[in-house]
Amino acid sequence: MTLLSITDEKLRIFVRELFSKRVLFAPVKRNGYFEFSRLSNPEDIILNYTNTRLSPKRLFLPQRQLLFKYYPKKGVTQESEEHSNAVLFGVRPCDASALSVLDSILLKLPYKDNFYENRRRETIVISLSCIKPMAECFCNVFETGPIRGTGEDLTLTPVNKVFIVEVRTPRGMMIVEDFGKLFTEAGREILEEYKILIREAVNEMDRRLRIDKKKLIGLEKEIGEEFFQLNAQRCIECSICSFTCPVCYCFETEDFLEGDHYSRFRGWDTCVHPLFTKMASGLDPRSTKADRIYHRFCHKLSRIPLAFNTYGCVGCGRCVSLCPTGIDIKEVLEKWG
Amino acid sequence: MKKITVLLCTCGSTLLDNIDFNMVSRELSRNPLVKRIEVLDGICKSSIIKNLKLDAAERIVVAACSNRLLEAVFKSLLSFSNVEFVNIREHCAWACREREEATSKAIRLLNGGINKVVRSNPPQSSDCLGIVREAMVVGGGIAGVRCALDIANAGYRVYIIEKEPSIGGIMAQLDKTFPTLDCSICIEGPLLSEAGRNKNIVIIPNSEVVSVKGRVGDFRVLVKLNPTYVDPEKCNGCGECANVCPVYQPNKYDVDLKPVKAIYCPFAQAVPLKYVINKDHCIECGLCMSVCTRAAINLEDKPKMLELNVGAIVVAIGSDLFDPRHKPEYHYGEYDNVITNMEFERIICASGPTGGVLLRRDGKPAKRIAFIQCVGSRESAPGIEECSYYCCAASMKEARLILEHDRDAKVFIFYNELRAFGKGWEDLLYRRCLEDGIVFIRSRPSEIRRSPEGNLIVVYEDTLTSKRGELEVDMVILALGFKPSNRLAKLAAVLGVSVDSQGFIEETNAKFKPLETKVRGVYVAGTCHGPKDIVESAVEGSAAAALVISLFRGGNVRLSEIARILENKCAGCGKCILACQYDAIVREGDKVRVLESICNSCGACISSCPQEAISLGNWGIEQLASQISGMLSD
Amino acid sequence: MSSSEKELRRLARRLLETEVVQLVIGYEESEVGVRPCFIHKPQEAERLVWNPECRLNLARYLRDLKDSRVGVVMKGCDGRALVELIKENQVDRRNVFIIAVECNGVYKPLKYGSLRQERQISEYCKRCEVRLSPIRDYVIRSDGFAFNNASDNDEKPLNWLSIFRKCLRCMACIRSCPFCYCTECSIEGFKPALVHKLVDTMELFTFHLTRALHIVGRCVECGACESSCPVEIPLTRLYRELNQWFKENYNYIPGLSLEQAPPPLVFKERDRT
Amino acid sequence: MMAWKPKIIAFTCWCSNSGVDQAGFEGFKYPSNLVTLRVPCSAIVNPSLVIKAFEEGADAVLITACKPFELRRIAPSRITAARVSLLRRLLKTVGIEESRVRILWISSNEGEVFAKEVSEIVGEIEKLGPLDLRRKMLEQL
Repeated sequence: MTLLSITDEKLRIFVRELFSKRVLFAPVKRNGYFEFSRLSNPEDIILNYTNTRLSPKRLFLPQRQLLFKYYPKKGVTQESEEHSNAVLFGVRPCDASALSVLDSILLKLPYKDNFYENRRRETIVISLSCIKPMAECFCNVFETGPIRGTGEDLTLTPVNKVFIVEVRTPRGMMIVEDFGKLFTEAGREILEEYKILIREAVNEMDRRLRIDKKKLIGLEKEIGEEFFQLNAQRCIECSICSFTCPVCYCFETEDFLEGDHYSRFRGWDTCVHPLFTKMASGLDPRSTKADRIYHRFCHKLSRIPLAFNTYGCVGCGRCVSLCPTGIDIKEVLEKWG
Repeated sequence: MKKITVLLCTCGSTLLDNIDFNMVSRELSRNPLVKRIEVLDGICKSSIIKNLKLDAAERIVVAACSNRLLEAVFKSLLSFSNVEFVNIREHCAWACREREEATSKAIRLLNGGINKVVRSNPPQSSDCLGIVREAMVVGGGIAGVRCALDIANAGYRVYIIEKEPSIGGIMAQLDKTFPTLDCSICIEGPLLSEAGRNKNIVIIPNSEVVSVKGRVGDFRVLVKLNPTYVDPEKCNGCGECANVCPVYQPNKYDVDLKPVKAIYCPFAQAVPLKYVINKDHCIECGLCMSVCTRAAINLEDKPKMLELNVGAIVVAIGSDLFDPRHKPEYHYGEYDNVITNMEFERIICASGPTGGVLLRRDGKPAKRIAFIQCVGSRESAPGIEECSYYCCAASMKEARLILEHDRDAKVFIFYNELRAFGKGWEDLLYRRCLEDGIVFIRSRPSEIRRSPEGNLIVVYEDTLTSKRGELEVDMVILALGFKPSNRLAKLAAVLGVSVDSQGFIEETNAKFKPLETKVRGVYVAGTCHGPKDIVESAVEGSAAAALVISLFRGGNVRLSEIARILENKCAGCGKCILACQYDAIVREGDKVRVLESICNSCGACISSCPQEAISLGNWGIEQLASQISGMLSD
Repeated sequence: MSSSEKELRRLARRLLETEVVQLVIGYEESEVGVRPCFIHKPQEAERLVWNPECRLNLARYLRDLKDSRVGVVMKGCDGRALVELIKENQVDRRNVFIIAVECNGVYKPLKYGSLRQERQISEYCKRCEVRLSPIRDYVIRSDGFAFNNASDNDEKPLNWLSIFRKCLRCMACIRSCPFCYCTECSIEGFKPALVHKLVDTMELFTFHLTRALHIVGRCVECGACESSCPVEIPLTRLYRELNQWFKENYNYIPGLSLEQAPPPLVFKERDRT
Repeated sequence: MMAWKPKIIAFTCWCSNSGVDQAGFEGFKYPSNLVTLRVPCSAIVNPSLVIKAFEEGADAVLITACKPFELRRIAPSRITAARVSLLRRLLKTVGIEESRVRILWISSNEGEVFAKEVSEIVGEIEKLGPLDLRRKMLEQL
């Protein structure tokens, strides 16, 4: 596929155009951090950001979501949410890949998640390559970066004041055709520079951590391993790792009586919370902290690959950096990979 | 699914003008939990409730008048189902100016009630605790004996715990009682023997309470039986042993004025009439053993422990009299002829050491006698601040006794305020004293001196005339006030009851719960509750008995509204202990425990617990938060 | 390696060798920064470090280790928290060997995607006046680092309500707090009375205010909650306000002495109005 | 559009609840936007419940209790007084007017006092305006 390019100024125009036609989610700066936010002004957009502290998963799987309402007299009503055409602009390749991981899990028949699907279908994802990856990242392990991920429709890579545009899906193609006059075919010089850049970024990442991820399947057999006991001692069972993870999708439902009807909501939950698997009888199949930590790693690195043929981790490094007690998934990768 | 019945009362149609009941019903019927709404005309009519055919498991919201009135109407429902009362009359219909306002307020109140009753837990049968229908009375003075007899006559077993060898207390030591001047032991003696005879009364003399565990209805009391060296089962009170005993000792009953043998019976009317040995004076010669035909004497006797299981406890251990040695200006113990009123009672008594003649220690008859009132009362240290209650009347009685024995005697009473407030006191005591020529001097004498002849000189200032004076008399009698004994403080600690600033046992409420203590099931009577006379002590004894009987008759103790610790939750942080104003929560191991008899159900603990590890009926966060959200929903 | 670090390792080694303790809790260096570590064997004592990255309050771990003898590295605030925990019957003083290290403040954590990359001392450390644990069995003086502790007093009032909205309710503040040892947290949503399991924006108000009320008069402002928080809610500032109220009314500062009992929260004559 | 009226919740302890009864009984009128929630003793009112009430949309919370300075020795409402003081400080810190939490000392015979005080309090809250917690929470930083 041919690569296109777009200049800095024209990219600005592109963003403005998108903003006028669609709901635009893009990184903005707020209180010393970046976050994805629905833009109210296209000039707020930040393109040289590192990464957002919280993953963009919340745009597709909100922390609290209404599933249906039940009227004792009328029965169940499912109020379909209105989703206008949206664009998630400037997401990092790892987070974009997380969406494709979620796609493989949540859109797999027969248990398809309609709410996720609706939002996902209506949202075009445009990613922005990481040419200067952060220290915590290890996206190379799962081939989810640093230049291109797996879940985006368009990939933008900044090379010297222009952006190389790679069209990844037919939907991406559509966008490019819509704004055809802004994009030009990338020149040879730029492409050379682009190649060098890709190589350097990949090499840089490979120097940090390089493992054979196929071997991670073996984690399935390592329950009770001392490594998890040691980490469990340290773990304080907050759920920062799963709440900030772009992939973690576990949920909990709760019913509320609201006036004349009941509403069922769904919201985030996490396997590191001690009550997650506790049953009404008092039995808890994962009763110790070590069990829960093991489960989280094993689920991401071994069980999801076995069931869905993709990895449950994209190497964004949020859990590594935000964990108050320094529990490090990279240690698991090194030990078993 | 929890279904709710809402009963709306129009209060005999009077509320129809204030509240739009149709609107209220319509609003409430939107709630899927509400199964049935009934608009009733006067819910307080018993026929209406009967016709409703309410299910025992139902949750009911009653919207009518104040819960204080409704709870009486719904007595039968309260016991087995979840009922929530919503006040739409006083709090709503009668308090709002406009009909619309009242209607919307009623809906809000009702939504709160519905939300609360959804979350309520029905009372459990395990909330009721059984009662041991036996009582313990600590102290066998007039208050204790009166109390024990009244409980026993109602058909319940009573244990009297008495520290002395015989019951009777102070009253047994008195010569005459005021205001009628009749013989004290002649009135009390029959009462004591009645107690001894009563099959429901178990008198345990020479004993003391060591520890008390448990709660109202089920106290476990450990009693220590001090050795008397005579087996009470075998002793028949023949007195042969005392006849041969070679050792004399002062008798406490006679205020140490008249000696008895080391093996003795405290007084002739003692109950039980058994001999005891005072080991402090016994020389263990064994003569008594040799004459006792029933082999009742065992000089190797040891203390024994006894465990009693009782449902209620009455504290009636009395008080001590003030020790006049603490007032050195009166030289008691130093000057022979300064005596206490208790010593006087024994001296003037016909069976006393002098056979009823008022003699001085030097053998001369006392002709001029002075009484000093308020010794150890109505002052701060060393005495107590309260009035001794009895000593005005007692000294007037004693003055009259002196004159009855000797018409020529001259009696002076140094008083502060003369308090002749009781029935017959004014007439039978005060007026007759004036008629008999007894001289009342308003003064608290500053000193007693001794004249060279051995007479006493009372130095005083008459506060009516502001004149100083000195009065020479043969004898001074000190009218002593009450002082709580050390035993009282110890017993209060064992029972967990509180004492007031003077050291007497504190009642729950001075006005309407005067004999109930902080600990439920523990009552107080007599002078350990505060200074009082015989009549008042007997009244309190009977009154305490009534409380015990009503507890025993009342069926089971309901604990549904008492704070309970959920042990699997409690982390033992102790915040509840800090919050409890009644000291009803104690630490036990790494958890805490509620003393059920002390808990007042205020709920300060449940709101101080960070994790709701304490519950109190249906007043938890769950219920109240739910009620709040109902009240605020639109 | 600083000399205090050397002393710390030597001490930990000796404690384990002589079996004075079965376990030493301290901090170790790792690829992801300084983190708590649990040393069981004397030879592992070499892992211990001491620097301004040693952030988490280790008193938090002690209540889980009630029955073993533990040596623990404690900063001033950790020690204060331990004092309160002992008073609340959660830790047995006899089971703890306190290695008190002099603390000059810790750095703010550098978190994922943070714009700021220079090291900064934490706000709560600037306010701290207790650099050495009030109870201790061994004192290690600091030598290596010291920084300008001038506090910047121009603390602007915060818009707390919109700050609370950021909260993910991940429970990290509660889980890192030494005082949150309830067997069942009342604001966890397991038994939804105050807050529900699913996060609702309005309930975050109740969540944070209730938590503040639960730890007032115990909080030692160690900042464990604040530094763990993924969205950096300055919780310590909120708790400090309440502690201030406690101090004004009851003259009680948590964690300064084992003898001073926490005062009961009762009426004062001047609250009449 | 209907004029805004504050929503007020009053926790009334057993004794002061009778006072509120008396106010109605004797016909003293007071604004209807106050609803009463009966509790056995004011000390049972967990401060979190007051906060919950604000979250659920109350504009003010009132606690009526027995006078702690009148009882002889033991008065759990002493705790209530301290808690209200603490709550007020907390609310002030997070930017809510502290006068939205009130404590009223009401004996069971003070119906008139209750009606009068409540009218005053409602007036003050009306002057303060709605609490509107939701808007404040959703406000951008």
